[in-house]
Amino acid sequence: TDVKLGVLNDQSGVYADLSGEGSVVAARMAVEDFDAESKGINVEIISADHQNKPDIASNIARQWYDQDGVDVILDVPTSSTALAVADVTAEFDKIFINSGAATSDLTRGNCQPTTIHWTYDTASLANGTGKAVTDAGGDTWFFLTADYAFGHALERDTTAVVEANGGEVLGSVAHPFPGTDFSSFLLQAQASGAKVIGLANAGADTVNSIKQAAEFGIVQAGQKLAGLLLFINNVHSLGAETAQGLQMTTAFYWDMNDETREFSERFQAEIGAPPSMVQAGVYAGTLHYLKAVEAVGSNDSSAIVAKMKEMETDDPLFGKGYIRKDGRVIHDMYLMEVKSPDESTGEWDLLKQVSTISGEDAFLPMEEGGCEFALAD
Amino acid sequence: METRTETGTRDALLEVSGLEGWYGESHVLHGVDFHVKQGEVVTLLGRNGAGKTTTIKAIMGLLDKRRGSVKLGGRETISLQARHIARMGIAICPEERGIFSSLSVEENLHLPPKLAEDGLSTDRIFELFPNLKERRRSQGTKLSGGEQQMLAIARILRTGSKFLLLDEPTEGLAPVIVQQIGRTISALKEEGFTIVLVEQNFRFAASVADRHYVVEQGRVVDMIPNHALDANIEKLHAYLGV
Amino acid sequence: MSTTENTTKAALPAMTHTVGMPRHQKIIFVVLLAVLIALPFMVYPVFAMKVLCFALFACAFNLLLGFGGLLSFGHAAYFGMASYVCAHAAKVWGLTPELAILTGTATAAVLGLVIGSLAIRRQGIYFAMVTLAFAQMVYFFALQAEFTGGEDGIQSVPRNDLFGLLPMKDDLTFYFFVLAITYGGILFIYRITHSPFGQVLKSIRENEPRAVSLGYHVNRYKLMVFVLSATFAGLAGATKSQVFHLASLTDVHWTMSGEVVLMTLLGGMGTVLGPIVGAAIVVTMQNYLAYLGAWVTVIQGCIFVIGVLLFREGIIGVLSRILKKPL
Amino acid sequence: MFELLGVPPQVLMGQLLIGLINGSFYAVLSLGLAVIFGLLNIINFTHGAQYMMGAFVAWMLLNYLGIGYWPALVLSPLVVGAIGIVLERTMISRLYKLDHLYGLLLTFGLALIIQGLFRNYYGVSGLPYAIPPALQGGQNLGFMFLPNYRGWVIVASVIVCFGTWFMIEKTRLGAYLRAATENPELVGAFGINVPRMITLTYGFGVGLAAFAGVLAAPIYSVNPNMGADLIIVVFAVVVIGGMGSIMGAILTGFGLGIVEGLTRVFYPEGSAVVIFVIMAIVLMIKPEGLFGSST
Amino acid sequence: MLQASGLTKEFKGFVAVNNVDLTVERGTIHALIGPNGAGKTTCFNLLTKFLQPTRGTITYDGRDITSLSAADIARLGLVRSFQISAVFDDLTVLENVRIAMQRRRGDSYDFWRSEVLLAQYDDEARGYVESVGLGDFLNHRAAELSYGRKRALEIATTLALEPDMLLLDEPMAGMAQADVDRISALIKRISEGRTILMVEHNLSVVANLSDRITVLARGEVLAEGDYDTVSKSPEVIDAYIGAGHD
Ligand SMILES: Nc1ncnc2c1ncn2[C@@H]1O[C@H](COP(=O)(O)OP(=O)(O)OP(=O)(O)O)[C@@H](O)[C@H]1O
Ligand SMILES: Nc1ncnc2c1ncn2[C@@H]1O[C@H](COP(=O)(O)OP(=O)(O)OP(=O)(O)O)[C@@H](O)[C@H]1O
Ligand SMILES: [Mg+2]
Ligand SMILES: [Mg+2]
Repeated sequence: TDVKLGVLNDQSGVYADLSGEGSVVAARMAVEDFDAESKGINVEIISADHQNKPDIASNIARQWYDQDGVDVILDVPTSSTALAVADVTAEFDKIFINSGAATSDLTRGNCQPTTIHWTYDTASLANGTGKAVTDAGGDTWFFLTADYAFGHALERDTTAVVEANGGEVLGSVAHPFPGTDFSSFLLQAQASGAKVIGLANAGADTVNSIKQAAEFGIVQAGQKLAGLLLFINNVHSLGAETAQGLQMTTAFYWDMNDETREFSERFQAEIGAPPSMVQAGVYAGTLHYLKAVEAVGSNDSSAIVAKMKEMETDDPLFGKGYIRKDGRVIHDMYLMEVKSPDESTGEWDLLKQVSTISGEDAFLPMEEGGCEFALAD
Repeated sequence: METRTETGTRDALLEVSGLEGWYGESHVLHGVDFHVKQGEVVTLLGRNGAGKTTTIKAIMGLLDKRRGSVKLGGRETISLQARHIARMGIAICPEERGIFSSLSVEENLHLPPKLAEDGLSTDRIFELFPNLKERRRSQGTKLSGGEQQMLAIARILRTGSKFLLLDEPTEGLAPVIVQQIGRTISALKEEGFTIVLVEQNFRFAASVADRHYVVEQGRVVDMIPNHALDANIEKLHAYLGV
Repeated sequence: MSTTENTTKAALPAMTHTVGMPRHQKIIFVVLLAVLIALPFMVYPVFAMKVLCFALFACAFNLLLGFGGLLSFGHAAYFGMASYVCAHAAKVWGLTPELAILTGTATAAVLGLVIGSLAIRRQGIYFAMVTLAFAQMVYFFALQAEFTGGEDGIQSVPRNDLFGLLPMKDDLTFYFFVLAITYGGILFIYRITHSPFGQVLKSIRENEPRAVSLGYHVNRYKLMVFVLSATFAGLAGATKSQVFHLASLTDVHWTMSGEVVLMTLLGGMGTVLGPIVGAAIVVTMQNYLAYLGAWVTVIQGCIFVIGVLLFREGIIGVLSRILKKPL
Repeated sequence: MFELLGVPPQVLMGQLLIGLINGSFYAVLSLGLAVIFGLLNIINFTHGAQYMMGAFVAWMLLNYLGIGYWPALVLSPLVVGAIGIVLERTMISRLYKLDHLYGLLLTFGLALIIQGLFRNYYGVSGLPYAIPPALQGGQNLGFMFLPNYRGWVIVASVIVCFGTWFMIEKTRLGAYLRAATENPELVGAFGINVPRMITLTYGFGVGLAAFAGVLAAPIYSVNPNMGADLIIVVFAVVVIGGMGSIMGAILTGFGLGIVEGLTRVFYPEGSAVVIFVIMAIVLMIKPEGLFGSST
Repeated sequence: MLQASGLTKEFKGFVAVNNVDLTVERGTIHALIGPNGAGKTTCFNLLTKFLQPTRGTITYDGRDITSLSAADIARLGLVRSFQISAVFDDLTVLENVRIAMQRRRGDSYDFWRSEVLLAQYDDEARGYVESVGLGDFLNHRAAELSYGRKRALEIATTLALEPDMLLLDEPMAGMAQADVDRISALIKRISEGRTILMVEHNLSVVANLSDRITVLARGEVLAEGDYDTVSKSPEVIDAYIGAGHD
């Protein structure tokens, strides 16, 4: 069988480091590790930069399916492009394995039978960090929220988790997106007296918030920071000195076991940095897809999707898990803490595991999701 | 040419020959020839668009595209840039005066760098133009037209340049101020300045100049010494289309 | 009367005064139509539609800049808002494509009227900045407002049946609808620039105080061309949301305002064909450079730099100078 | 103790101070932009990229050569300014006689190239840069904790801004600059080397951007996109202050920082547009800008 | 015809025009002269509403026009020229004149109609162009005309509006003697049945053309009367003409 994989993501913009070229490499490594050729599966991988513009993403996806014979699109960070690609995929009845986007809408209101959402979503991030931090005594919260859909979703989801676990949200402040100076908002957070300052933002915004919190001595003064969406790359750019003690939730960390380390070593040799959870998700998604192709024996999309949802997922990076009917991949998530500079032994030795959050706890139950076709039968 | 045989050019301070000039694509000067001796006041007369201003600009190096020869004190300047020409001791008072609005009168006055030690002192200048002293703190372009003209002349006197190019210093000025400027030019001539004057108002020109060159369509077509002006007045009127 | 007069006359050959559309421009319009009809059979129809939308957008912008002499740095506001409203109308109100597009376009016209009436009071770089300021506010509104869906945008916008009759799902069919809109729009813009109104506009651009002294209320003309330009920008944006089944923040962001300036200048400001060619180049670049990955912005940047340094009248502007004909 | 709209005065004081700090960045950046626009008539769209380069050069000096913050504060603007001079000599200088649209387009393209190249080599996640040891820690002012580094930012920018202002408004060199802005040819005809002056001015303006970049490196994420959106805000500051007014750019920079700071307290969502709202209002009422002179 | 009383303009504390009373009689050529900076151009700008007076009223044909806009003033038939020549550079001579006619006829907002329509004005426009001696330049771009011809074109454009009154700001400035004579004759010719107010430094032109002269100095009226009266006034000689003038 011949299959064609399209990695569509941000290769030049703000998400280029955590997805970008690295996701293409991850997909290729999955093909090699699966040894597709010897199993009679001919795999071709193409990639493109959607520049974070939904019209470009939609156009490329269309052309890929319609003219270039692409069978599956992988990655697609940012919500607006992911949702657009999900639509196009459904229209052409192909497969979309998302790893980069955070919006839980992909498996809720805007779910499609052809969409599989691999790595994380806002709900799982909220569940991970929100629950663990509240349980550990951080029962009063103040949010610094990026003023757009993603930020508000993260705040909403986390608030629900905090309150469900007996915590209280004292307030929140919406900051412009993107922002550069957060000191003003941090002072407001400080004035609120909350024990935990939840950072419901992403990327450079989160990095800047943390950097400035350190500068203003907010952590020394006794408040705790909780990064709701942080990637290893962000922590690296902060440095252990600034970020130490920070708690965050991730679906993958390179230094968890021998298998992840072995993979990461190979990956780092090509890209110069260990894989982010998004890139790991592309690897795992590709691997699982190829297994389904092998099992089905053709590239018939509906059959493959059905097979993917039927088979358990099992790969070196995410371990065991499964795919729910709504397309949500259920796997363990991890609460991590940034090491102090003394503990850290290398440039990328940045995190230590605090606890494991089981997939069932981490992701929102399907019944609450509102995905119509999944609930229909 | 008439001028050459009459006076010779050996002792000329400025010698222009075969000067051609362009604005972009349009060819405006078609071989201008004339010369000026040390201590002379010479005028360029001609109709609108004859090329007087352009000639002045070309001498000063302000015309992007020019060809021919302009010798200043025996040295060829045709390929030099304006700032190098200026440093050879020549200064311009442009047609549109060029007073800087973001500078005060005093700053305007002090703007051109001193090129030689023997320029007029500030005191001397204020003596010559009392109006400027009175208004030296105000913004340059808030001066009246006549005062701006005085300022434009005054600021090049300070530099020590003894060779001045004055382009229509009387345009748009009240008669009373025209007379004052006439007196100033005569005074400068007494002090040994060399001046090339462009004028529409040839009655004014006659009152200060030694010789007159007539410019027509980018060429010098005639030279009339001031003492022969009366004898040639018909000819001049014909040139100027009066 | 005098020698000078004769030379001027001799030096400048009298140009023949033409009335109406010159022959070569008629040919251009016919060829353009032929190319556009053939286009979807040569490239991907959705991509071809995108080119059309941006071509119309750039032509609308060119109407303001090239013919009105007004540089707006906030044209994304009309393009983007029209696209949102059209998407909303089609998705939530279930309007047919032509009505949805009309609704979007009307929104842009009203927005243009409001912003324009404030902005035209200022000139030059200040005008540009006021339009930018208002566009930033529109962006802020789009980011905040409920109906725009924040950064998700409005997704899964349906393409209903045209006039409630003709199914438009097929991209090739829809292409010809979009072609009709765009080509009509471009022709209309051409007509505006060559109308009595266009003539007055030209005079205002040349010498505003003089136009005032002749008794023209110049601000009314400026406002009118501003609104017209905003309307056509809106038409383009609304159509685009039907093409892609989505409306998103990209279309209201200031970089979109920048892109339309680039398209127009790259193609040739003040020419008929320039904006169309410019739009085609930029859109193609974005789409096909997508495969070059990380180098997209660098290559884009290089093209702009080279364009400015070597072809500053734009591609069509250079051609037009070589052929000595307005294109 | 009285409260203003539910905000305690301590918080308000703290916010004012923070606004002032942000205003420092606006002031230094808009000053550079105003100097360049004033003299070259070019809207320097690369300004944001050059600000970013300032921060990156500081990082490179530290990581490749082991040169710390203090020397970087001088070296980085010099290096970036020198690069600016090369750009000016090779490209920008060809555009002076044209509409400023073209300058804008060229510098926009240059910004794309510079940012793209940095993204390719350094990624977008950002790089760490620590606060220099001498400035770590902070002062408890009673109403807020003021990090020493922020205090230094204010001091440094005030010195640089007013130094620049003095040089341009009060010295002979400044008079040349202002005159050359109006009529470069005539200034050249007075024997002054205008092209060199313009080149150096561009270098200086770019250097100011880089200086702001170095100041920003320890507190903002050092990444290739850090200056991308900034240019618009900074340009708005220049317009509000009055194009070509040096003092206008400085005072408006500080002032708008404070206004923005207050907006962050009373209407945080609006803090991204407040500058544009102010700009629109100012241009309606006083089109020449707050400090601009009508000519 | 045109009357201003108590006209005053202050620029940031500087009084450029101070309490000027001016009456221009119908059918006359009225000249406004005075030293540089006396406020002549400012006065002009006030009368045509290119500037808003600080104080004072302006009436035209008995009607108070102090609060009208510049464009409306022109619509009343009070049209001005500029100190620097003002033509539409990129338009041909014919088109320049047509612009004025379009305004008079009122189809200038029609953006949906073809410009072919404008051909209907050609004959009449040609008439105006020929009347100022530019018949040979009908299809030249205005930018290509020499300075004197631009001024002539400006006058043709103005005439096409069929104004009752013209205000001319230094029509002879920077003009060579040959052109001065030509334009003088033109002004004389068009003054038939019209009222003209002009600013001019060229005293011989003023002497030849004007019926009445107002002299401004330092923003105030210094003297008024016909040329002989004014030119003999010692204040005027002192402030403007100068002793050496013949
Ligand atoms: N910037 C320019 N671009 C193109 N042509 C120009 C430019 N300046 C002047 N010219 C043309 O060059 C010719 C000579 O102009 P110049 O200004 O030298 O005349 P002039 O003798 O000084 O006239 P005037 O008495 O009006 O000042 C004229 O035909 C004029 O139209
Ligand atoms: N916008 C302004 N701001 C401040 N002062 C001004 C302004 N416009 C004119 N003035 C001043 O008003 C006075 C009168 O100027 P105006 O232009 O009316 O003089 P004028 O009589 O036309 O002189 P000229 O004969 O030189 O044309 C001058 O002193 C001038 O500096
Ligand atoms: Mg001249
Ligand atoms: Mg005047």
